[in-house]
Amino acid sequence: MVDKVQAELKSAFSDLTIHEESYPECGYHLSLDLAAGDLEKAARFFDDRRFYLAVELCVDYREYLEIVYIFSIHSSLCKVKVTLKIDPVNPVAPTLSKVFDCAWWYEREIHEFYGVRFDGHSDMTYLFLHDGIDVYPLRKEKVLVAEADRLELNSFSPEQREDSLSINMGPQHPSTHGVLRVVLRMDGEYIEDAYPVLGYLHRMQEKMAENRTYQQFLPNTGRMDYLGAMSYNLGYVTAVERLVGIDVPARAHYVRMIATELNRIASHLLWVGAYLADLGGLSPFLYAFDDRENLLDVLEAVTGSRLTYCYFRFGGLYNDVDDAFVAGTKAFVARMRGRFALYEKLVGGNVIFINRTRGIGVIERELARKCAVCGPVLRGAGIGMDFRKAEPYAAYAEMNFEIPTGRNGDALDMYHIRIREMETSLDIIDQSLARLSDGPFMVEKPPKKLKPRKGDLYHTVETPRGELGIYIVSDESDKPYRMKWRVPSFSNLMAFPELAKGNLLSDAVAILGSLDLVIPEIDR
Amino acid sequence: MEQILKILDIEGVRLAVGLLAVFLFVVVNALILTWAERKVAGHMQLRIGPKEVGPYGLIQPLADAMKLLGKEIITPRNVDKPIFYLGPIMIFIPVLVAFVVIPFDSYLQVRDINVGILVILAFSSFTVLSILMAGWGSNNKYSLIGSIRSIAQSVAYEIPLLLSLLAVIMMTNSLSLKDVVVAQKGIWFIFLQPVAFIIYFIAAVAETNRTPFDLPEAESELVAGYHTEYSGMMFALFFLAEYTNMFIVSAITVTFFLGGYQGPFLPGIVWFLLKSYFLVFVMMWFRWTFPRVRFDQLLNISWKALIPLSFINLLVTGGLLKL
Amino acid sequence: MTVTPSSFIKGAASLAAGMGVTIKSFFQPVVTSQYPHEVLTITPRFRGHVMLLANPENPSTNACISCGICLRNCPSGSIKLVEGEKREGEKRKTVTTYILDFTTCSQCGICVESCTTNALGFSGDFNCAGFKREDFLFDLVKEFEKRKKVS
Amino acid sequence: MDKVLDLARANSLWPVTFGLACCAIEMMSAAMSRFDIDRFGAGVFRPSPRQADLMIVSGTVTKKMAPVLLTLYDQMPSPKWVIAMGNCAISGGPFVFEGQYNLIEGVDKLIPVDVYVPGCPPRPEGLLEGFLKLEEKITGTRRFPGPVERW
Amino acid sequence: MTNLEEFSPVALFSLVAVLFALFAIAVPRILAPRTKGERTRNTYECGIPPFGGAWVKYGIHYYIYALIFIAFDVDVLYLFPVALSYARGARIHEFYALLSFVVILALAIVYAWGKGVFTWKRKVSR
Amino acid sequence: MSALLYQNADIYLFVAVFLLFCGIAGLIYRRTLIGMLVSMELIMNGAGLNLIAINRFISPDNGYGLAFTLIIMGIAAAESAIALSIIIIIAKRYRHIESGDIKELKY
Amino acid sequence: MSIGESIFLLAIAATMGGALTAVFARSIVHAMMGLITALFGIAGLYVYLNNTFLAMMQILIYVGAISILIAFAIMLLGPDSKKYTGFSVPGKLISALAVAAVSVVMFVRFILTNLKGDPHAVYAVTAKDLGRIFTDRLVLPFELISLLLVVAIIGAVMLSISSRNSRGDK
Ligand code: SF4
Ligand code: SF4
Ligand code: SF4
Repeated sequence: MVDKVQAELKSAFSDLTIHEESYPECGYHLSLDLAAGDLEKAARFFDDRRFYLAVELCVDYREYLEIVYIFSIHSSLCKVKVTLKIDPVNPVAPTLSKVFDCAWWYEREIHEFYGVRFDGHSDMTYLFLHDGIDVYPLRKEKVLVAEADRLELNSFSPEQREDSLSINMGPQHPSTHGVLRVVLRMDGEYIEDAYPVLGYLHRMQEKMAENRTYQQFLPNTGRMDYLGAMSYNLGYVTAVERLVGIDVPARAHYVRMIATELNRIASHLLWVGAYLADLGGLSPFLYAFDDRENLLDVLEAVTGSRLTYCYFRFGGLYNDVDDAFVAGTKAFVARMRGRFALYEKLVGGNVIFINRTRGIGVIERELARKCAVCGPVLRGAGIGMDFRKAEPYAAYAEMNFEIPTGRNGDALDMYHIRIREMETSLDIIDQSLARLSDGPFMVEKPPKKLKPRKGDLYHTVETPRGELGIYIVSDESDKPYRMKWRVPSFSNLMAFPELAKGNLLSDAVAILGSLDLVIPEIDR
Repeated sequence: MEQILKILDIEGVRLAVGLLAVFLFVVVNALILTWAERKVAGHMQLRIGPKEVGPYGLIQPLADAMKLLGKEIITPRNVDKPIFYLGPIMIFIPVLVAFVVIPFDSYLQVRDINVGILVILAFSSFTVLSILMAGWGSNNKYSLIGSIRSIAQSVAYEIPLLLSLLAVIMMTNSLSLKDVVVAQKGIWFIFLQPVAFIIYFIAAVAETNRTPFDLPEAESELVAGYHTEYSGMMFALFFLAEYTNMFIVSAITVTFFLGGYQGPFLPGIVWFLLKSYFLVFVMMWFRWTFPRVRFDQLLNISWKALIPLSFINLLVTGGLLKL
Repeated sequence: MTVTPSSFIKGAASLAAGMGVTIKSFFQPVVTSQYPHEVLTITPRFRGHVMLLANPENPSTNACISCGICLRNCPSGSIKLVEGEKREGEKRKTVTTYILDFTTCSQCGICVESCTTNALGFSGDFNCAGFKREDFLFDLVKEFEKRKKVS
Repeated sequence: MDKVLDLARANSLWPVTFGLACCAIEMMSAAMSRFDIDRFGAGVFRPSPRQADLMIVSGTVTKKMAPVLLTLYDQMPSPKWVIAMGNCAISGGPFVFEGQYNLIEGVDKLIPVDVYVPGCPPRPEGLLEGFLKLEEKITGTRRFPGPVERW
Repeated sequence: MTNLEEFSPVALFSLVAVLFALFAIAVPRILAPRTKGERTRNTYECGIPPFGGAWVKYGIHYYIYALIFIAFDVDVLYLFPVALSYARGARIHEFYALLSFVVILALAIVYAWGKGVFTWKRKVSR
Repeated sequence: MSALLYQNADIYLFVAVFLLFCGIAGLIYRRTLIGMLVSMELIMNGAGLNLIAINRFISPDNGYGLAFTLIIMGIAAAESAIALSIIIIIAKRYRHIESGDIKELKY
Repeated sequence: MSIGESIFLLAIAATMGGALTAVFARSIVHAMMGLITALFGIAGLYVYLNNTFLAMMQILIYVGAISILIAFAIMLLGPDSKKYTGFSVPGKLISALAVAAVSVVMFVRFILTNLKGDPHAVYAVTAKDLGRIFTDRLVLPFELISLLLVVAIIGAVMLSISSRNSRGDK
């Protein structure tokens, strides 16, 4: 695949140098540096070959700003990094939002954080930031927002049309799970348009990353996606280990996987409960929480916290697991396997539930690709993409598990996929437990200070919500030069307006719920 | 006993006593039901529910009521004041009036009006009205949509409700609740009219806006539905009405289908309350089991299934009676 | 939405199954742990706020030498001040004030890990609550002394 | 009269459904089977602030969120209380750093806070303890056994 | 007993209901403290300053449902007397009258059903 | 036993007439079609009240008055359903519901 | 004055006051509320006319159904579609005066001419008799009403659906 793409790229762009990169070191296979004029052509090139735009981001190298596009593909492993250098004083770049839907969002984000204007972008207002900000926060030097721009940037205020009603859902709304705000333009009970407003929980994580050492940033990862904190921890430590080149002992790998999968189950359990609560059934919520509570007991006994774990360390674990943990995990696995029947009775088989979710929020493959939808939502659309399989990290390569996929891509499928994913997680836990042998849980000399090589890395892991990409630029200091988090909820959210259009208000809740959004992850 | 009954027959006294009793009953019933709801919910969800406030948490509803009494009532700026205030006031009328005709026992009935059931049904349209007022008066989008939904819902379920009762009335030839009970001396109507019973009960659950038909106050979409803007006691009035309505529809079900106050051994009132509270429990049980149906489904269940079914039931009853 | 009799019956059965589940739980014992009356066993690894550990050799003192490594490593700057003095007859400094602002701590454990003398540990304080923000500006040395007295 | 009212208020604290970040999950946990906040009569989460007595600020308050929070607080009818749950709500928690541009460093800068529950996140017991503290504040006496004095 | 006496409790109870409600609304005015926030009396809108009034035009679907409802509610008006005088075993013509009445009415539902009033089409533009 | 206030036919008839004239005034005064419909309902109800009053006082053992009042109710319902639908059509088409402006409909 | 009479006067007051509100209220919603009050008052009068069945039906149909329909129509169209332009204050006064004057005239006329009815006659027609009337003697009107309703509803639905669809198109 990589060679084919390379060859085709060569023939399409004759005067281009394409670097072949070492995938284990950089996390991508090819990189090419484009001129602004070629960008759209390149995007169409990738679009034609069914690539999706995994992330679009910006790095401020002081002399120039670099916009980085990572293209990836569902059917195989081939990642291409495309870069575009632009002038820092008057940064303008062409937009890709016409080719890839998700670019529309990323470009807004880059715009507010770096001040890059995108030619042809339809809506250059603030997405995350609040009105009172007068600098571009992620620029290395202090760049003031021009007065004229600030007017334009001023945050969203919904227009009022005569014959339609705009309903505001959130930030304090029982069904948005946190502080998401969605403005729905209604025609009666039908949604004409949905417009998410983000940033109510923007906690400056990417800015903080540049201010803290690699170690110091570790606790923050657990707070981005508090439901899948382990996955984030794992993603971060594996990324940095890959950047620095640390080999982790086997035992640590297995424990990491057990913990991560347990956490994944906890996250899915919470989703099942919360989703049912959205649909009006409260009891499953409490049953799910009961299961989750049992699980947390196991995790807490070894990590010491219940939610925002900070358990993994570069090179291993914070502390070792004991036999009680193994026994507890085994007990939990046994219990959990017995509980699926209950959920099936109470939820999965319930006519009301089935009728509310069947055919609602159908994700089509094309939409999934254009919005770079990921995780269970993507698999619901029938694309069996899972980074634990596609690009194994930790010791997932040794594990034998299947990837559940859906057929219709509707909310009902999402439910079944998440339930079946819990079962796969249980399988993985079983296998890891079987392989768990004595040995060190930490590399011999834990690194005191990390000073990775100069360069960049794009590392992907599978969190409960999907594809988490971490893009780190290192300048050989002990602090990351730039760290960008490509978060799964954000790209899943991008599909929401499309999904909601033309549906009923009640469906909006069902759809929003089925995407399983975690807001601090989106807002970072 | 004789004496008491005799005194009770003096009109004024009977009325006054009835009023007092009903009033107390409404208040106590609502308090008990809120407590029971939380307890039932608790135990169905493997937890305890109110416990620390009074023995078994029994004082809990009282504390809630006291608190609400001492809670500020906010009148938002843009409301339509008269309508905003009338909403919660009106909702209380049908609640109290319904108790005029409900026969708790052969002698425990405030007044056996000969169009009894019609009084309840007619006055229950005030509930709809006050919801409309609440939704409209609040000048709030969630309230408005909630109230529109609520009305569409009551409207949809009123017909199967009426038609299923009609089938029973065809058999009793009387609108008086007492006559209906007496007619069930031999056999309860639930056995003669099982379809009507099911239709009625579903419709009743829907009329009282309980899960799975609690769309008007669907938290996850509309915050708190039509009473989003109401605070303190005004909100409590809606709450009170909701819980009392729960009892009322159960009581009517009991009267029409479950033989009313009739039953062996125990005094009539005990039977009546037992049966009614059992139905109330079933309604709570529904609530803590099912998710909510979607709005179009909600309307269509009524229009596509219940109404045709109740028509057929009516005709079948009519035909059988002529045999 | 087409309703056939068989699907109707199946639907009704599914509702009944759901009701079966809830009624069964209704009669099951509750799983609640009634907090102020009974307290769950908190795992020894539980991360409460940071505290000074007793010196294993000399339990009446703590092992902190007020080197300040933890202070520098803490990502949230929760450790405000570590001061020590050199006491007579001791090789290293002894800590006199150790101020932790628990309200910014993220309970990450980096300070515990980085301490070279293993002087820090997590307390099992899982139920702090207070009326003032300043309540959580702990002086760990004082706290250590107090704890010593209690035990 | 006031005494009775206060007693009633203390035992019927209805929180507004208002979750901000990670701590909101622990707030939910506190309402779930294991901890069951409903035991104290505080389990009625009201989606509309108009019907609530208590706001649990559970998580980070950003500058974009601040006006929303203020509005919600204003829209609650008196008497009303606020619990700041989690370090973020108390002081900005782990997200305070030099040059931060989007954080309110403590909700008490915006609205009066009655009880602080520190932790990141606090255990549900912590929140329960916060509730008890709040009851104590309202009625003036503590009804329940206090937390075990650890130091 | 005349109708009037029969209905006196209804009137009385309504009155008491209204009085009670008024009382319940009046008491907190005395007991409760007041909030004086500048946003206190704003319309609630998830914490956002309200935009656009609520008194705007809203969906037609419900309206059609209400229309059909009218027909069926009114028919009850006629069915009640008939049901009241419905004799057991005799007067077979009553059944035919009822039958034709109901069948004719049912046409309304059949028509509405056929016209797709009861289907809420998702407007999918994609 | 002297006739009580409510056993006096006049008073009902007066109310009926009052309703009729209110309705007429409304038809003149109201500029919106819905307002006019509301006035129509008033007139209808006046008629019903009239019928029943006459029925009760003139021929108390005859049920036809009652029957016809019921039929009036039915007709009123049907009428308002149709009328409202028409109003809605008009409103949709002309984007307003002021009666004065629908002159075009006349032709 | 007995309690019965005072309640009677209350009902009349409700009817007349409601009617006035229905006609003269500024906002159409208030007018609707006025209408409902008037209808409710009439129901009360029906009770005084010894016709409880009709009274209840009046509430059920008018308050519970027709007013709801009107309310929906109002919501569909938007309540405050433009302010009234036609009538000035004098115009209002004149129409009010006209109503008052005619009412007074009529009232006086009624008081002068005595209707020949017997005030103490017991009105004995019950709903049961009504059923007999419908099934025995007025069968045709009975069926026709059903037909009328169906036709009316079909017509109304047809109209509304066409407008719904035209809305969907745009
Ligand atoms: S606790 Fe440890 S790291 Fe911190 S000052 Fe004391 S000895 Fe140094
Ligand atoms: S636990 Fe982490 S945040 Fe807390 S004081 Fe230690 S290093 Fe700082
Ligand atoms: S205090 Fe900690 S757990 Fe709570 S919101 Fe803040 S970061 Fe999350």
